Amino acid sequence: MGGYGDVQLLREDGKRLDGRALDEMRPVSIEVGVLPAAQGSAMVTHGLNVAVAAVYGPMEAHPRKIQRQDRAVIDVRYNMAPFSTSDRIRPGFNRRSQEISKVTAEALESVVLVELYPRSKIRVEIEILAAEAGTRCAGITAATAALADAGIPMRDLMIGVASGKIENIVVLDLDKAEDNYGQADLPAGILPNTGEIAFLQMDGDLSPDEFNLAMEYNFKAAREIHDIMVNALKQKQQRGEA
Amino acid sequence: MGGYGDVQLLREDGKRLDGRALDEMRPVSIEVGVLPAAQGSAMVTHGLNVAVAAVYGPMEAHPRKIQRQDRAVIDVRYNMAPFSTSDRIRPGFNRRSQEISKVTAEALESVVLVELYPRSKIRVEIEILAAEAGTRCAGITAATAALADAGIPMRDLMIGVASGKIENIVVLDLDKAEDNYGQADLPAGILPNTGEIAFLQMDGDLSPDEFNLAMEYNFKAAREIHDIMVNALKQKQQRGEA
Amino acid sequence: MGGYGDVQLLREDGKRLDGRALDEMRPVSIEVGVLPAAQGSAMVTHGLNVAVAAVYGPMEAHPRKIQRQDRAVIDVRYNMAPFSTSDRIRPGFNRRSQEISKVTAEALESVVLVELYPRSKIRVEIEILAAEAGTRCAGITAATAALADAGIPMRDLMIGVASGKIENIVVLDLDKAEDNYGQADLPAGILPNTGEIAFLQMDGDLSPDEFNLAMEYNFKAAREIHDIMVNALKQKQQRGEA
Amino acid sequence: MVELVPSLLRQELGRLAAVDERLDGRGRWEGRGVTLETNCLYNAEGSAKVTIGGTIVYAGVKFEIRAPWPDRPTQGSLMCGAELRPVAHVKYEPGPPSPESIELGRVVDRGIRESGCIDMDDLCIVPGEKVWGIMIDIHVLSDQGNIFDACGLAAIAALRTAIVPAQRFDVGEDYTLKVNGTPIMASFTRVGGRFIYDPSEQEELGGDERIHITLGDEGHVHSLQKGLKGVFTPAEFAEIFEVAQQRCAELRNLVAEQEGN
Amino acid sequence: MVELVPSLLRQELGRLAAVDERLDGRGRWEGRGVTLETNCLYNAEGSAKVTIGGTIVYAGVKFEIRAPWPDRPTQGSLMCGAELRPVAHVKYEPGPPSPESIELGRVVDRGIRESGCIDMDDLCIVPGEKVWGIMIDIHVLSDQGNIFDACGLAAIAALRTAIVPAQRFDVGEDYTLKVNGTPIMASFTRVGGRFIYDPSEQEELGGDERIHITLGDEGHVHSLQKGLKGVFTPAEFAEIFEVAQQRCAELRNLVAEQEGN
Amino acid sequence: MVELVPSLLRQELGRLAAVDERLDGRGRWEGRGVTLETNCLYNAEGSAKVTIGGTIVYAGVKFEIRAPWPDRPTQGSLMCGAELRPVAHVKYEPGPPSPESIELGRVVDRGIRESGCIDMDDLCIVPGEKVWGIMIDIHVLSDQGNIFDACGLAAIAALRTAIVPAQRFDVGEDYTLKVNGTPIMASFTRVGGRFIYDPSEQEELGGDERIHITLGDEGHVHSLQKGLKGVFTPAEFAEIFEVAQQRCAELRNLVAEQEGN
Repeated sequence: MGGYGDVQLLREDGKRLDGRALDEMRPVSIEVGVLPAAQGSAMVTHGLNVAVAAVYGPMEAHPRKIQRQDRAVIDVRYNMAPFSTSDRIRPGFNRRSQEISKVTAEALESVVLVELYPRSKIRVEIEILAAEAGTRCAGITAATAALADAGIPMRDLMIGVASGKIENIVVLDLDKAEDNYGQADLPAGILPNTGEIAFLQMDGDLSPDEFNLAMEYNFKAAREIHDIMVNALKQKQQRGEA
Repeated sequence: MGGYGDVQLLREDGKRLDGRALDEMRPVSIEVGVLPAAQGSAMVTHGLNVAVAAVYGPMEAHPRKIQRQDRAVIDVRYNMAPFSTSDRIRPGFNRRSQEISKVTAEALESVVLVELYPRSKIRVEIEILAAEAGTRCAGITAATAALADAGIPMRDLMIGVASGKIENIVVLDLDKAEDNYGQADLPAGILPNTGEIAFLQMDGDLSPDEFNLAMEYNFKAAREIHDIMVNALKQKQQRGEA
Repeated sequence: MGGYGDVQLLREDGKRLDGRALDEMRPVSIEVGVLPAAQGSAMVTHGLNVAVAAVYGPMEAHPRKIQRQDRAVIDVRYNMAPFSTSDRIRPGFNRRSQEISKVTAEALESVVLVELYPRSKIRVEIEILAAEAGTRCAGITAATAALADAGIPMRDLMIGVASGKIENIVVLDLDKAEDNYGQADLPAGILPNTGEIAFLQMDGDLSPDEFNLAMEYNFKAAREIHDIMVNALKQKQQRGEA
Repeated sequence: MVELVPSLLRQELGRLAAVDERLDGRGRWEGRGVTLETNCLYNAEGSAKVTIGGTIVYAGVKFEIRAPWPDRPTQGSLMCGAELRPVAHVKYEPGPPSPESIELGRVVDRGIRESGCIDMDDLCIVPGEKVWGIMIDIHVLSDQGNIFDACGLAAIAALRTAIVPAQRFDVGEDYTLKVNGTPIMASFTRVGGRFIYDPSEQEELGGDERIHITLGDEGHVHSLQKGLKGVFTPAEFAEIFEVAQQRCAELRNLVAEQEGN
Repeated sequence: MVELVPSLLRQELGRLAAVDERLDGRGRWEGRGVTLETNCLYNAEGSAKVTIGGTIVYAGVKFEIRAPWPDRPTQGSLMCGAELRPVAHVKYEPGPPSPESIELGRVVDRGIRESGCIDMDDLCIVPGEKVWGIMIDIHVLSDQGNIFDACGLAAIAALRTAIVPAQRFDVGEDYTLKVNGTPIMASFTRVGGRFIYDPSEQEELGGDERIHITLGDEGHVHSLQKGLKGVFTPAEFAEIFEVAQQRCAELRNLVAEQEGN
Repeated sequence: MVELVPSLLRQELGRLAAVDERLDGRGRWEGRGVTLETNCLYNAEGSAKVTIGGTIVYAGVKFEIRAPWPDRPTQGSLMCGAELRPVAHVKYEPGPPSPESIELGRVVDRGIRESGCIDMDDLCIVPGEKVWGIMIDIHVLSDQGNIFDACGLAAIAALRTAIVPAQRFDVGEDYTLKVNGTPIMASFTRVGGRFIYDPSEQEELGGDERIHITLGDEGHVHSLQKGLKGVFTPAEFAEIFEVAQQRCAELRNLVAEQEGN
């Protein structure tokens, strides 16, 4: 978190600069089946973020040494397109992307019924086309929707959401200015139906009480996005039947 | 193509700066069997360019996934030595070399009777020792001569040649100044006996008519170099018999 | 060797700046069994140098192509920690480390009874925690001690030592100033009992006579360090029995 | 196993070619439906999304300020790169850029660069000190055949909508990048022994060599590339060269229409 | 073969968990013995060696002078990296940094950075021209479980002993780096179905997901990370969050004691 | 399979050694024919081609202008690198530099550098601002044994013919680089239990450790390197050291003759 400026992030009416309430998330839309070449795919627009995910597999896992006898492994690549940010990102190796890919894969392995596919691999490709704070969460949501679109069974639909702290107040879903000048960010991968958490990171400064409130906000938002996703999946099914 | 300067490339007598006619190529010499460690080898001097090629194989193709059940694959590495150019070239990865290697390999696969060697690999190593415009063509000629020297059957001897455009006039075989300040370059891999083209690239600006003339020049030069190559191969055979 | 300054490295009493005699080495201490996760390990302090070595194996050698039918291969990685030198070293690929790793591995293969373990691999990891001239020698000594600690049979205990030349005089065991401003450095891997040499490098300027004297010093120091190592191994054994 | 399918596919493609038909019913020189959308990427200074059948490609333009080369003190630069990431097809693997993606990027780059549509002197800010560097990044999201044409179209369409972000870099007011022309690529693949235009995924799988032709506004050729195993004759080239003239003109009209909106 | 052992191990760990026991006899929230030694690396400007059971980690601090970022002319920088080299365990392989070592370094880095214990403005030498860059390198020599906590502890302990080498860089007298606070990491792994503190090598091998919590002096959380396969509930998190408060306070005392010496 | 041949080869080499013979009929300390050609690479500022039997090596010298290191404001630099590319032998594979090629380049580099034949102060253009950097690149085209000696000879011969391209860099007139001495390398391999000079491809395949000795004009040693598996005694070393004196003197004469032409 930056947290170093004297930037004002809350208006006098108690709302945030873009007019949102403290516990209000940015608009989210989801479309599935967007990439004809993939087995499953989704595009998630979360505020100004755009994340696309493609799913391939289950397929044979190789090289052999990555195979697990009792379950599928999930191979995630989170990647930001060079034009997705204000300053161009050089293509290629990147420590941040590697870390996000790793923990996202582990979160998805916790949600997908990987035991159904021993020795196999499921490839999940997350591409960020536009980034404006919150891409790892939009990517998680897109990955879940793409897996559902591919018909891969999951114990719940994992939703990526984040809360944070600005001007010493906990708020839901930081935008870019809030992320740059805020005090904390708590991204999570939430299973709204089971009430569980499969992905968790955090940086900044939160007291135990602030942490609890931020996590409450995350669960609330996850339920909202969950409904949007279910709707998107139904719409595609209806298109298919029509 | 550069094409941005006001550099004069044609003399008042209509000849080029080095005295060549418009459809005249630089001197070319070919020697085969120059590298004792290789199965076949050749050194081509084309103007001031020096290209050396070595051939190894056919050998088992591995890793397995590069194998083709019905034919040999040809693995080409085109490489410019660090001292081959005016400014030293750093050894290692290089996008230009990778592209030339790929399309040269594909051209050679079109000419070598690869169906004779299923599942195998033929390695062709092209090393540029001196570069002065036209190295990819000199490399193709050297590769062909080295393959012939190694006794690998081909449908024809592929010759690398280029024509281009300077001062709005089509000319054969650009030298370095013409390449730097000219308007187009059309390198091709020509099969003079079958009348076919196995390698083609082009950049710059050519009208359809200019293209046709440039390609005519290329076929003409290819026939000339073809004879030089046949001669070089015969000479080695005679040395062997003597 | 630097050798370019007018730096005085010998005192008026004929001793070296740190008070050592010409044929006197820096204090050396050895402790074995220092890393619980390794099969064998050792820490060597040689002057201000600190080298730690870990041994894993013998284990199956793979990929298959590194296997030798008649013996074990020894896989050495010599690495300097980023904080081991005055100017931080960037982690990662490094030509000097690669060369030292290669010749150290070959020296160890000459000493370990590799014929006892066909098709297998022994991993030797050498980590330099503090560097002050002489790290490759301290690393060799640590590797030997770690191999002995792991119970891997050797024809002798190889000791890493170096002599050199300062102010036109041959001296034993250069320290950092002597290395920076001296005229020659002759690091060797000595087998004190068999009287053989398994590791040898040298740079600088030595006449044949100077070379002979420097090598004599190396043998003398190797015998001293050999005794220290035997003692360290005995002490651990006694701890084990106690 | 993997190679059995192409072998049957090749037979079928050969049979269809003999009666002048294609797998999806198209005519030999007929392209699939093309859509073009511009200004579709929030953080890019110019952008385009192109679909050709089930092939989907995005291109985004970014600018940077850099020092010019000493021997060309008034000239900026243009760089075009393509990434064939694993998102686009099950056949693409992670890792350093493959020869395929390097070739793709370089062929698209040459078509745009060599058309002269960007005057490098237009990119000068302070001679000898500061010039603009333009970077076009192409991102293939779904490959169902003929990504070359989709990438070429997305790149030039994105470039033609680019706004130079002078304000953000504190060197004046933003302005529209000047682009003189609309180079367009047309790609042909030998399928069942004859060349066809705009190969589908199946046609690429069971086909042979391909030829990429980039033509400028006046029908001059600016870039050529022959790829994959196979040879062709000058007569064959003459035929596809003529088809390319028509197809490129049509796509150039599509860009103009889109810009008219 | 390789996977049989973990499977038996998992059974045994489940059995023990059911009766609230652990393989090495520890209580559920009990850590192994910890030792801390500082100023133990000759060429580092600050250093620490930490052992937790058979796990051994060194951290060394180095400084460099660099130009500040244009938008933060008075701020220096802090970078923390970890190397999981093959010396530490038979399971680590040579090669470029693995995702595991990248995650390790970044989690430790965030804990220290986000605690605010280094005021980046303190690292200014000449505004807009020269600032200090601090680099903490962590070297794992022996991994017998819970390297995260060992690395976190070594990093902050090394940082707290660092001397800024101003003299060597010709910018004044050496002085002790100002460090405001002692962020401490506590790691929990699900073993046999329940979370435990300070997992041993065996518990990591037969366990599931883990959670890393970094707490500052006042018990605020500065960094969280959930790793590996598994999910947890808010109630489970609340429980380990409270344990973390105690364990971190104890280790913070250990640092203070060591500094008192 | 692959290893059967070396095993038979080793037996044969042992048998020959016992009667003081070699596979190709040479005496124990006899080298193969050596040819040296200089100024043979058009774009290099100095160049040489060396053949030793069927081994062929080129070396090319290039110059660049760079800023000197702050602590040595008047000193230029010399760098020597070797590439063992797949062109040279079926055994060499593509990829990043192998340990073999790194060792080769560094051993040749040390021999030249440590002989002091280049006075780094001679490479100063403007103290503290501009110095020459010399780069010798060695390219092995055909490896039929003893590439070390061929590379060492090509490197020093190329260096001794180098013209400093001052005019091209706009810092004065071109001039011949001053090179004080002709360091020469001699390499020995243990074959059939004894050391021999100038190993052939077969002798390297069936041999053991090797020793590389670089000697300067007065017979002082400037670089040593022992490579591969095997040990040797001081007495053995003394013997090859003496042979090296003779062989190096002969090759030094060859360089002088070539320069006389």
